[in-house]
Amino acid sequence: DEKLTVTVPVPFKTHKIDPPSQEVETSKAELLGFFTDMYKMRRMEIAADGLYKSKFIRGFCHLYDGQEAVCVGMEAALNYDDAIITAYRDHCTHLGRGGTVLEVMAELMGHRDGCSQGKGGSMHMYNKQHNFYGGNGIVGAQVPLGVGVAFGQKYNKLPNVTVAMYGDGAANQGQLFEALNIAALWNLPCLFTCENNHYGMGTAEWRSAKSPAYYARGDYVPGIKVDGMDALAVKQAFKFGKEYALQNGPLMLEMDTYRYHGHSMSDPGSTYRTRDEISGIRQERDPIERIRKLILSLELATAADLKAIEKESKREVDEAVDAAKSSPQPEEKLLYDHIHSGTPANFQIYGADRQHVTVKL
Amino acid sequence: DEKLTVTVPVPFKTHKIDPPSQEVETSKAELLGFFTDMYKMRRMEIAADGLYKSKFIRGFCHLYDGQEAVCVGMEAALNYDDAIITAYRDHCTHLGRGGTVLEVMAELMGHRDGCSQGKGGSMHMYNKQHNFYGGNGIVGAQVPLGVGVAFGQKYNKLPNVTVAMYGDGAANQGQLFEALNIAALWNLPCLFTCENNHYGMGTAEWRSAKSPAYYARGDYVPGIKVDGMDALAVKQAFKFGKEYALQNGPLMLEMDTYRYHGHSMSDPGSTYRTRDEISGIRQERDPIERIRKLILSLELATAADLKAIEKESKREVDEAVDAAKSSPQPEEKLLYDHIHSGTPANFQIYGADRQHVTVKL
Amino acid sequence: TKMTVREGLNSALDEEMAYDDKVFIIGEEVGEYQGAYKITKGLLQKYGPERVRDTPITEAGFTGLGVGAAFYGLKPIVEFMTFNFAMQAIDHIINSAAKSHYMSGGQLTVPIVFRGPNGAAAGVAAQHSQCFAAWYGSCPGLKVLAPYSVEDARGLMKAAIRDPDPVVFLENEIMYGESFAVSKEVLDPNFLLPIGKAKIEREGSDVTLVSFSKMVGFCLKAAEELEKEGISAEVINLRSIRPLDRETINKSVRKTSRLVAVEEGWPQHGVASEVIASVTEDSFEYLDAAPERITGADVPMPYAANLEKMAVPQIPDIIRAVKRVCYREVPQQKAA
Amino acid sequence: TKMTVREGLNSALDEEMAYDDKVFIIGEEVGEYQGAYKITKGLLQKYGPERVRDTPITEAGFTGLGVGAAFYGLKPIVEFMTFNFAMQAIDHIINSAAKSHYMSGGQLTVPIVFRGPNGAAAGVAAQHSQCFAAWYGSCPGLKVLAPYSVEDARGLMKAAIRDPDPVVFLENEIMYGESFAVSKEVLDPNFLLPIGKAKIEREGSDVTLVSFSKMVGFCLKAAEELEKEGISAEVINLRSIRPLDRETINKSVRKTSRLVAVEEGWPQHGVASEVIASVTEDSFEYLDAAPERITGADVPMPYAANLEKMAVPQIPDIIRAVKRVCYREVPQQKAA
Ligand SMILES: Cc1ncc(C[n+]2csc(CCOP(=O)(O)OP(=O)(O)O)c2C)c(N)n1
Ligand SMILES: Cc1ncc(C[n+]2csc(CCOP(=O)(O)OP(=O)(O)O)c2C)c(N)n1
Ligand SMILES: [Mg+2]
Ligand SMILES: [Mg+2]
Repeated sequence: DEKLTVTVPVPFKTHKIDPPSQEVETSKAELLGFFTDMYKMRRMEIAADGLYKSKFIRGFCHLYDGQEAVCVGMEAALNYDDAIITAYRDHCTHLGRGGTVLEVMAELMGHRDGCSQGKGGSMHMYNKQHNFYGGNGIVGAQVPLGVGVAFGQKYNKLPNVTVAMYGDGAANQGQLFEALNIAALWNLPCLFTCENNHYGMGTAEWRSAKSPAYYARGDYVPGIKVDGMDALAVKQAFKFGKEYALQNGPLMLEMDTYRYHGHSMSDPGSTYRTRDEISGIRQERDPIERIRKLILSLELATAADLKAIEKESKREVDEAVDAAKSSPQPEEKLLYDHIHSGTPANFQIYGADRQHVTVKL
Repeated sequence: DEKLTVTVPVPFKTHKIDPPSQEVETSKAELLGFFTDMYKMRRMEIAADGLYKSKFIRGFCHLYDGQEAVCVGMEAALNYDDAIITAYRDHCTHLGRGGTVLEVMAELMGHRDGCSQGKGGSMHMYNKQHNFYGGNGIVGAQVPLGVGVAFGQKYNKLPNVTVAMYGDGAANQGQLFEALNIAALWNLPCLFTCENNHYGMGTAEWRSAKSPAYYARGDYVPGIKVDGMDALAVKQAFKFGKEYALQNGPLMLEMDTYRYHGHSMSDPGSTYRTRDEISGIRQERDPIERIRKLILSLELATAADLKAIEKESKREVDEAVDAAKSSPQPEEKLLYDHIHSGTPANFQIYGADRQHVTVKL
Repeated sequence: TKMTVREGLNSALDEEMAYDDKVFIIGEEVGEYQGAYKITKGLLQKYGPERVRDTPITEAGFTGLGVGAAFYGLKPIVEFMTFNFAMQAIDHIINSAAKSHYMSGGQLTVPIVFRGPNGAAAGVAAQHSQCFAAWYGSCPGLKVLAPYSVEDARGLMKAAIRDPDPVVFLENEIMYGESFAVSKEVLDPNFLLPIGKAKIEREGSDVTLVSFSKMVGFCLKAAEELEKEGISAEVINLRSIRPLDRETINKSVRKTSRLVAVEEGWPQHGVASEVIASVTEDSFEYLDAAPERITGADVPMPYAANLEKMAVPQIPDIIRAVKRVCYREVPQQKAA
Repeated sequence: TKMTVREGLNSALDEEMAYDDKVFIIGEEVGEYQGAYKITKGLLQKYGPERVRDTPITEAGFTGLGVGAAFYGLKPIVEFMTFNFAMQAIDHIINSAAKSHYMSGGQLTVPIVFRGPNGAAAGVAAQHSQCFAAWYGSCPGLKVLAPYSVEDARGLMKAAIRDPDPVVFLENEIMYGESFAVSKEVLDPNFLLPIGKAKIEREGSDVTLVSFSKMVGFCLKAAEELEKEGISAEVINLRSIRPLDRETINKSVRKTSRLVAVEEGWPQHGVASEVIASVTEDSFEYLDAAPERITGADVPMPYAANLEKMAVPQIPDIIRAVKRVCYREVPQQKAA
């Protein structure tokens, strides 16, 4: 595989630490991989949007399109012994951790082949084997949880880190500051990673944070601000971050990114920001187009090669959607499964009408 | 009354703000007032210690001796339209807000003349009329509450501030950071006041905080570190702080102080710190002795005058203790009072045996 | 005229903000976004940003702030985007709000309303579907209300805001869009309902159905069905979880001799459990059959539509239970 | 031999830390200070600071950390200095710990113990005296235990730590210093009690007393008194609040035909309420008298000693209720 060095254009901004180099090592395979993975993620989210509108998907559904570079860049610097935990905007994180489009799509439809057997839905995807701890619906909660995973890694004396991802809105949550203090006191290998897409639901960052410099919000913990639309910059930051955290404990990483969709499917996403803002970012900073241009300018592949990849991705997503649609609903008995992993003797579970349905395990 | 200017010896340490002047204006009356008030507080806490040991006081009881300068210095810069809220170490705060020794002592004994009619005990003293909002038992909770009081002051367009006091242990609580962010966003006139007595219960500050520089923990909010054993320095900081906060919103004030007693009556207070440390501070930094020396060196009163004040304080405390002892226990009906301030029609309250005691209001 | 519960709540907030300028609203997205569920629609425009304030996503912080402002004498309305998130702030609701009047021997009062959607919505899974009626309803110092209709929404909300004590006001997302016919009386700006008083939504003589919030509608529908089969069900809408109107419940059961309590939340230590216990204690000798309850299944809420439906009471569950207590049908255990 | 509950808990922790090096303890003052109530005494010295860790006073943060470590495969024990403070962290106990196994379709497991003193102590007033048994006991996904004796303390604590699921372990400060005779069996390092199984502490034929934690001792004392008056009371120690051992309770009531449920917490939606509801549902035709409950008074806990005493059940309350259900004495309402 051809090794390459690319200079990322946006300098890293830092707080109490020297920045990583802007010269990023990569390769043809990696760049084509970024393109392929991000394109697939984008297709998947767009498919989810359509399926939601045609009522195959219910409830909350938070799409990741626009933010793909964070996921693929991060994964390029980590392995599956490193851990990731995120909030509810987790479809692509699940893919990044080695999940399949079918697992995501079936979960979104509440079907049996979903990664949580249809019981979790959009917000609750996991891959325990690859150290992906969800998929968490309560804003901020995933951060102390992630610090706990990092505690486990250190307790087991492993050379691994945990990435705890949270939004700009979540960045004000008190439990982040509590967890950060503990992580810093105990030198836990945790990368506090703020995906700053500049809005909570409808609240712009400056309306919810007195100091929206999220990379510096660790105060006594160093931080780096990263162009989160540039997969290579993201990769570089996480590579640097992993090494740092294993030596020194927590580090804050702010990913400057953007979500194209509304917050969730009920939000048109256009009342609190202008259409110009969205289209401007699409045109100038889109993470997929950036990689496409890079590949083409470095002549690592032709436009036609990339079109072929796109076509293949579309096919994969379409097939997964079909498979998800024909995946069955979970059997009724699954309602009563997984309450406990160690079921007490003579355990009984009541249905809505307990005289009618009481399950004895 | 004679006006004086005294230079406080310890410079103010600051974060993102210019320090107040070390030249503090005061007067003979003020200094004698400091001495009198602090001495009375000290006597009261020592009396409480004895009463606890002889079982007149039960449960938790957190004494303030050592920290008196914070209370009197703060009150010298505020008026009763300014508000104060603190944690459970609140006996002297209650005095400072214009309460009586009897109110405190009777409350400690659970008697009818207590400021909460005996229903609150050591941790729950209040003086609503003088804007003292307690006396709060849950570590950290008082800080957002205080920010709410400050919100009220601003909402009502009054030229007043709220002091929200918390310990070094409490300083790591997430809700502080949440409240601070809101206070900063909304420019609320709140003085976040950390009484750093260097220990939580048995945990030294550096074991509970990665960054024990509490005056700087506001990050994007300015802060001042103050010699909290020097009533004049404290007064200066609060005077400055009040003006600042009315213009600009929140400010962090760290009071470097010390508690002589253990955390509460069950803590001997000597397992996690040395007796030398305690006696060293008593000798070199005691807030009462400092004012005594100042008064004597400025010849504002004689040693005998001060002895007379002491004697009078002792008498007052002893009398209050006697009065508190002979104050009756609250009537049984008080068990059922104050559940609501607006009692719903036909409201019933159950006793332990509801068939035996059901109170209809 | 017809009105949705959403409009009922919105108009109640609007009127009370007009009535008393100490009233203000804080919460996530209550202002510029007009409320995640549009309950605060138009209020920012009408009352301005001093009185309708968007907060950061920091429930503990802004709830504490609300309680402190109530200590000071203002009348805050704290919106939780849903009550699930209020768990981050529950210490302030219980320890700071509910207990302060008591602990202070009556010195502090805490006129505050905590409101937002509670319980199951549709397709939002385990972390977003919990019913907190029983938890809050267990705590002395709180008043806990749960409206069913527009009448309730308006009358209880307005009463809650005017009340001098902390009120937990449990709405239901699925009910927001439901329409009800409303009388002129209900639309009156001084229309208040008494806190602690249940409403008999439908009179009947054979069985008493007790429920609150969305389940009242289910009980009414069940009662219609049952009528066709000759069973006359009395339907009680609790309206207030705390104080619980034991008088109305017991009076009805003494008349019908049969009780089915219905709630959407989990069964153990639930509202239905309390209703059954209260009736058994007070009206044991009047009961002709063992009281029953229909509740949420005793599981976290699953996402999948088929499982979700099984996890909450359905009208046939209520009908079946009624028939059992009326000895119309022998209970048959379903295999599962 | 005799042993205190404190020693029972301490030895159980000690043995389980020796047994499984995935077990670690975090909490405020658990290490150098040896525990605010000395339950962790000696453990820091024995197992070192990696496994016995003092935390800052940040319940949400360290509880979340514990749950995350459990996701990862460790077996954390999270001490709350008292369960009152766990309200700051309750979102993690419910939403992160209790629901994750379910939401993940069984992928995540959460082997964690949340422990600390619960309920009323002496003279600590409203914010430090709340009983959380009913709240936690309502949540599927949790196992909730409450020991009474040393046997319970050891057997349940060891079972809790070895359990693969989240366990809420509710101790009682006043019981820490109580001594109990213990058998060799109880002292065995492999002594485990089954989760979900109540214990009949005393057999009887006239009335069933159901309670947990400190109130079991009160019920036993009441039973002794009652015996003198010719009433034979069966005393059930629940041990497990969730799962609730309805089988043992109903079996007993079917024998005695009379029930008094006793708890120290607030009445509404309480454990006693659930016990009464469960028995009424399942054993209605066996009941010879309306079941009763003796509970904490429905008020925040006052500080004053005389009021505090009235706010929690006393032995005469239990005796009086038993006599009523046995028709030995006509209830007389006390004026108040
Ligand atoms: C504690 C809590 N409060 C409120 C919510 C409702 N909510 C879900 S997402 C969200 C906005 C979060 O914004 P941000 O952290 O920036 O993440 P993003 O959605 O932009 O990825 C809110 C308010 C919640 N899930 N949890
Ligand atoms: C949320 C919460 N956790 C734990 C406690 C128990 N506790 C009471 S005081 C205290 C130590 C607080 O130390 P600090 O904030 O430094 O205040 P100080 O006592 O020194 O004035 C602890 C752990 C509590 N009251 N509330
Ligand atoms: Mg965002
Ligand atoms: Mg301290």
